[in-house]
Amino acid sequence: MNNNFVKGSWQEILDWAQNKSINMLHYCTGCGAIELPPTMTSRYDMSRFGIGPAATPRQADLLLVTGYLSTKTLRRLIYTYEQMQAPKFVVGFGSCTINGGMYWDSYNTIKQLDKYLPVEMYIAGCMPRPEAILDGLLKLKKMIADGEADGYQRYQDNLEYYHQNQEAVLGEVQRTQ
Amino acid sequence: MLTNYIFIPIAAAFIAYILNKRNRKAGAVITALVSAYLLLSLTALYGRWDITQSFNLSLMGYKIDFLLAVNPLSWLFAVMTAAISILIALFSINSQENFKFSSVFNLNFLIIIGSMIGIVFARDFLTLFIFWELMTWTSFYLISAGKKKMAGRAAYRYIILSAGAAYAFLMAAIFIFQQTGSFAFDSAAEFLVANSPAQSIMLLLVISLPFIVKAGIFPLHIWVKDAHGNAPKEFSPFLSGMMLKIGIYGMIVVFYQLSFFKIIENTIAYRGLPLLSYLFALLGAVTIITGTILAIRQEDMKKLVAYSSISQMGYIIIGIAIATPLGFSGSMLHLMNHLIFKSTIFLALAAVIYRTGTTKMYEMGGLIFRMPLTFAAYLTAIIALAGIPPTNGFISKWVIYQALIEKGYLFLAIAAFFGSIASFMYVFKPLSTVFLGQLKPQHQNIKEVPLLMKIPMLILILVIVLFGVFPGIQMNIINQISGYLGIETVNYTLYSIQGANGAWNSLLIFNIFSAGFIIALLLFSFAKKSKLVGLLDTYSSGEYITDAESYHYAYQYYRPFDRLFDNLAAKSLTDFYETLTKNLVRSGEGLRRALAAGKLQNYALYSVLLFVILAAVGWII
Amino acid sequence: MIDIIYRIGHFVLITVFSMALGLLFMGIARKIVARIQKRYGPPVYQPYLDVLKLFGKDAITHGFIFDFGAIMALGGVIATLFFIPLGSWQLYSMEGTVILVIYLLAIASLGMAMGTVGSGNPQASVGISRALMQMLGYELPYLVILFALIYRYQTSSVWGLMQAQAGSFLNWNLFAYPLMAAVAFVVLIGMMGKKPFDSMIAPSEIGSGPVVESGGKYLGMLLLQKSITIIIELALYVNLFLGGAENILIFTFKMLIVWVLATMFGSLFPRFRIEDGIKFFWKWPLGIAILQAIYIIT
Amino acid sequence: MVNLTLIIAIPLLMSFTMPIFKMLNQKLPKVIALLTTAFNLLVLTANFSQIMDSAIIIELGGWQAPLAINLYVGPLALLAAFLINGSAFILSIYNLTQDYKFDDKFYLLFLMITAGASGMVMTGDLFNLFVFIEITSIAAYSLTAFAGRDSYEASFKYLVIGGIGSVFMLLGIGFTYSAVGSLNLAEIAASAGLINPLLLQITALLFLIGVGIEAELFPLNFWVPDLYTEAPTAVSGIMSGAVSAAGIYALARIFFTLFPAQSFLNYLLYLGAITLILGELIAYQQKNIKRMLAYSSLAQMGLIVAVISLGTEGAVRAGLFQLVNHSILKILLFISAGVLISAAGSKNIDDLAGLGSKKKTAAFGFTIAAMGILGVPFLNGFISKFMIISSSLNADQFLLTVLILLAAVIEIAYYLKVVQKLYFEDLKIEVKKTAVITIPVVLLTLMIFGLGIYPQLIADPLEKAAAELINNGSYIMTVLGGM
Repeated sequence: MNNNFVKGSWQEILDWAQNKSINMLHYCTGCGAIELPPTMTSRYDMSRFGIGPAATPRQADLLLVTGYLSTKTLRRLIYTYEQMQAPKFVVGFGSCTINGGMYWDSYNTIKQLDKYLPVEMYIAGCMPRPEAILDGLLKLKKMIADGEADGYQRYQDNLEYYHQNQEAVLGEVQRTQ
Repeated sequence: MLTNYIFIPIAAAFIAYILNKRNRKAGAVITALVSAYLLLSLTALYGRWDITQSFNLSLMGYKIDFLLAVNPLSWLFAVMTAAISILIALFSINSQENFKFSSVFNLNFLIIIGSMIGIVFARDFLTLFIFWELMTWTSFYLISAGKKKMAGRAAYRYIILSAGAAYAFLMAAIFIFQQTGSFAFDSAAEFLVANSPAQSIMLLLVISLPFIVKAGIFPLHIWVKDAHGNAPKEFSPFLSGMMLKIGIYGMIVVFYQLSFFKIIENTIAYRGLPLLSYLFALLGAVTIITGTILAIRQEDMKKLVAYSSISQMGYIIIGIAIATPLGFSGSMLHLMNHLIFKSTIFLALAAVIYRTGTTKMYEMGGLIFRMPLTFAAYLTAIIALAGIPPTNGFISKWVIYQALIEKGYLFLAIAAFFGSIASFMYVFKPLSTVFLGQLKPQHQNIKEVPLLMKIPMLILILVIVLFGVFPGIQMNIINQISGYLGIETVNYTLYSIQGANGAWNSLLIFNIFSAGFIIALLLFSFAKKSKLVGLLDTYSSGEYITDAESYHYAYQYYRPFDRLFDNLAAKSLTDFYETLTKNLVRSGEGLRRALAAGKLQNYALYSVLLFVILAAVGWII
Repeated sequence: MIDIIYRIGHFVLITVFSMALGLLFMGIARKIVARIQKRYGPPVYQPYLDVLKLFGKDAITHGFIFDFGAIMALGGVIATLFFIPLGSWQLYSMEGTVILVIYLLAIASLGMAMGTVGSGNPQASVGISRALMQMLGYELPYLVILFALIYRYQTSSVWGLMQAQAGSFLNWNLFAYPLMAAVAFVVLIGMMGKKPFDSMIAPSEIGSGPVVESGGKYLGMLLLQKSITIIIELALYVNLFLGGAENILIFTFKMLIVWVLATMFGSLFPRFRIEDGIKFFWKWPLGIAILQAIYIIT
Repeated sequence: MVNLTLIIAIPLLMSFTMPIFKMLNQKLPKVIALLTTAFNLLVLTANFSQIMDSAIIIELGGWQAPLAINLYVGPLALLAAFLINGSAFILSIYNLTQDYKFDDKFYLLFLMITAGASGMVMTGDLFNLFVFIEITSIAAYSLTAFAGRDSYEASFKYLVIGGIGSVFMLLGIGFTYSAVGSLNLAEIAASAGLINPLLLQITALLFLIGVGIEAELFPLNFWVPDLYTEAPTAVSGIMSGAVSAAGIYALARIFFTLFPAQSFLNYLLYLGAITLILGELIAYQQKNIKRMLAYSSLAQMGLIVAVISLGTEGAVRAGLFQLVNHSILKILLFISAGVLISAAGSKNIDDLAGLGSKKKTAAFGFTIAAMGILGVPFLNGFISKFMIISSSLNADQFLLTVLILLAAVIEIAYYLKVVQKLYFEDLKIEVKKTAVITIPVVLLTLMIFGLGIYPQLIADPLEKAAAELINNGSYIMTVLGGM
């Protein structure tokens, strides 16, 4: 039902509400996780933009992939992504999620995150500092407000493509309905 | 005319025994028919409080007369027995398919019904004692027909306790018989009032002993857990629904008809209440607290519900013991409500045991998906037990609270509050471990219970909600009882009861609650339709779980809370009685080894020794 | 007929008003906590946005009981709302009694408990068992206080208890029985599950406890339920100890003061372990409450 | 009006001609035993109404009262004789299904015991009482030895203690004869005032010990557990049912006629109470079912003696009714226990588990008898327990009542352990074939329910027997008056 998106005014209100209050699930895959506490606490305080941490994927809208991704964590990441609900966005930190970064030739890391999960935005920096993260997230909020952040839609449309890539790396992946 | 209410069930019992030998279901059908007949004829009896029946017998030189009479109190108990026995009989028609002792069950069950109606109509000590013994014996056989090893021990402990108490009762009754020349209650009451207070209080306490045992009040409640926990699954509802109440009936008889309150009027009083009845109330309070704490710890659901019966009986005892009109009607209300919702819980659990075969909570889970009706019955019953407003449980507890607050008994109130709040805990535990949570693989293909077992549960749900919204129905019989026992009545309308400092209007609350529910429903359906997801697809920090077993939180559900009471529960009362019997055995063994060691020469010596001793004794005197 | 429409309109108005007020209070709380932690914190109207966003999102359900639980929770709480006088709107508070309000709150918590445990997630069951244990902890002193108040003013209806404190602010219960007011304040924090007593929704330990599986509209409904519960408990406290109020504005103001104090008080303390929480409630609050009750009775 | 002496004469005649019957046909001794006991019952019923009005006195050997041996058959004696011959009759029905090694000698002794016991009960002469006690004991010594190796030890024990008892009794008779000059009970009772109190005291004690052994009182009854356990079931049945009843009758007859003073009766009271409590306590932890039954019957005997020695008319009536009930119940218990033991092959209670489903009649019999003893309403035990408690409360013996009730609770404890094992536990051993005992079980159960529901049947003879025992003045008058 929710894939034939009607660009009605109601949807705009929802996008506006979505960008004003984002629940962020930071999946600490790599070294970027350490950057998030400072962004949340007093000095940089990301909560003033309405972005707060969420305990479970059910309540989360935003999935932060902070750093390099080993194949083992990819499987968990995929389960978490699928447990999140429709207007959901993925943000990759650092170059490791773009092209493998300094682990470009290691046998057990994922070189390109975009092949497995629809990524909205990458934040550059071999682990971006809090200011960079905030700037990125503000950019994301603007994209959501304009309705451009439709990563979950892309995932839905070419599900086959994503599933093949995932199974190519992980072999068999548990699918929920 | 009254005797046919007693002897028809007993006669039918033998027929049921024989027929059941051939066809498994016959016994339960006969029980259902007999209790249906009883219920109809008893309800027809309503209002005619003047029927009495007596026949006397000069037995071995003693002129004894057996009196039977109807009064509102006994009518209520008789109707309750008949009602609950129909439901249980209907339930057990096909829940006893693979039950080895089903013919023994029906035989004893019918005799118990007959003897209970006999107890309730009895107006003198001897009839009461005869039917009491009959009930105790048949329930002994019934309990020991339960779970293999433990049921035997439980029944054994039960029979010794109640037999000891019954013999004490007999002694006191005969003592009164010698003083007054007859066993009747009224002549005994006159004698007791005229008699010296100390002796008559002693007599009345001894007479109330079997009732204290049967009502499972604090010091003598040790048999209740094992008996209810291990009795056959169809008998536990009757055991905890009705059998505990007969103890209460006895207490009411002792308190009011044998004028226990009149006698202790002038003894020292605490806040306007004679100390002795305050002591009874305190016993009730202690029963609530111990029952609740031990209920929370149990892993076996039937034992948990058994302990909850003990603690709920504590409320009734408090209500009666504080001897105020509100208190009395509150406890009578709670008595009826407890019977209704406790038997619903036990029937629901019996349905679960019928399907899964185990009573351990952590071996089950997620049964709501397979047995929705049983879940609905259990849910309504625990809402009533926890005393949540739209159901009848709240009303009786609220009236008891009104009674306590009106007279300002702080410690009793604290025990009552503790009992009812903690009841949320032990009531929710079976709900979440048995019905909610993960559905175990071995229970995948469980079906709902057959129709005949559904009907009693459905009827009981309707009764809970009906009495929840219209308590007036119960109140008019309770007021007749208070009138009969000489207590002022509480004014009430069909759907509201006037408490000491605040009225209660159940219809209004029901309307508002449903209004609130509708608003929430509208809000819920307004939002997007949600997608159904399987039970195994839950957040487990990324890991995908495959076996339900490791993902069901059920074992030691309230471990932090139990940790606070570990030492209290450890030294439970049962060890006290165990050591008592152990010394008894050791003393017997010691005597045997000392005297009857089998050496012949000692025996010969004893006879000469006896002669010498007695001669010396004779010579001195 | 008109009376019914008026009554329904009144009904809906009160619900919407208290939901809005509750969410506002939650926003204010987040603002205060942020300020204490020397950061700006989200705007005060953030909770409205959260609720709106949540009702816009998709959601998953685990079957009938999961939905029924959420609906019963919100429904129960809305029903409880009408037995407490909000300033001049005395609604049905003449009818119901204080004890009834406590038990009606229990419907809501039982509904939420049933729904969330129905999700099959062990973290939800652990959260609920903690919540029930803690409820036993704080309910006991609260009921003893109610016992003492009802016995003192010989009326158990909330409206009656409020009227008993009319007249100058000197005979508010806060000043008549300061100890009891303090105990009630601590119990209030426990009831609302604020900071020191929030081990039942501990995000780090058990993935935000019972609501672990509720996303989208379920989380939204539970947020609304939380907001109304806050209003109910604050209103109860204000009525019992601060003498209620003539009109709704003063009443809201009093509630705000209590709410701010509670948030400040809460944000200073780390989280209690569950049995220490119960022990704490049964040691000091219960002790003082019993002493106060004995003082009142004799 | 058939001459009552036949009750003693016919069984003795039949017993001594038993070897001849054995030669004629293998089965004959059993049948003869059954017929003689049936005959005895007939004679007793014939004289029933006549005795009810006034006691019959029969002089043997033609001499007058002081010299001749006379039989005094009052209502009390009639009741006891009925009890003895009744239990012998039922046990001989039971014996039809049993076969013993030397069965002709078994039935010889069996008839001798019934004759001796009936004689004990009907005699009015002290020395004659001693003779009949000796006949019964000798028959009992040899009967116990019929059950193989360790029953010899039991019968030897009973032989030694019985011997000591008879020595004491003989001394007592010697003293009384030297003091009073006659052996007739009424004669001695009439001139009791002349004997100096110290001598009276000593003779009372001598008789207490002499007959006390038969009546199973405390220090003297240690032969009972071994005898009842080792002897064959029929023998323990007849011993517990009939012979101990005769022993208690003799003790009561001697004490109420010769030493009616309450101080002597108090000895009996204390001894009886001690026997009661001791018996129950030891019975509580017995592992062997027959030994348990032995201690329980020992305790019941103590209870009966204690109640009778209270001295009031109500108490004696209660004691006698308990005696009758106890005999019926004990015989049923022993018969069913016998069958259960032969079915399980061992006397240990644990091995009897689960026999309820296999051996239906025996288990049913055991349960009904156990419930009877424990005083379940609508069974005979209930009425006698009721009468015992009310009579002991009447004599305001408060402590004794508490003791009786405590004993009753302990009784429930150990009887129910066995009943539970029978019905509600799984079968451990394979069941052997055993004798069919439906007839005796049905007969006894009818009697239990009969007496339980309608005790008026036995109320009238009980009343007369109690009255006769209490006022020995009328006893003396009838015996001496008739002279």
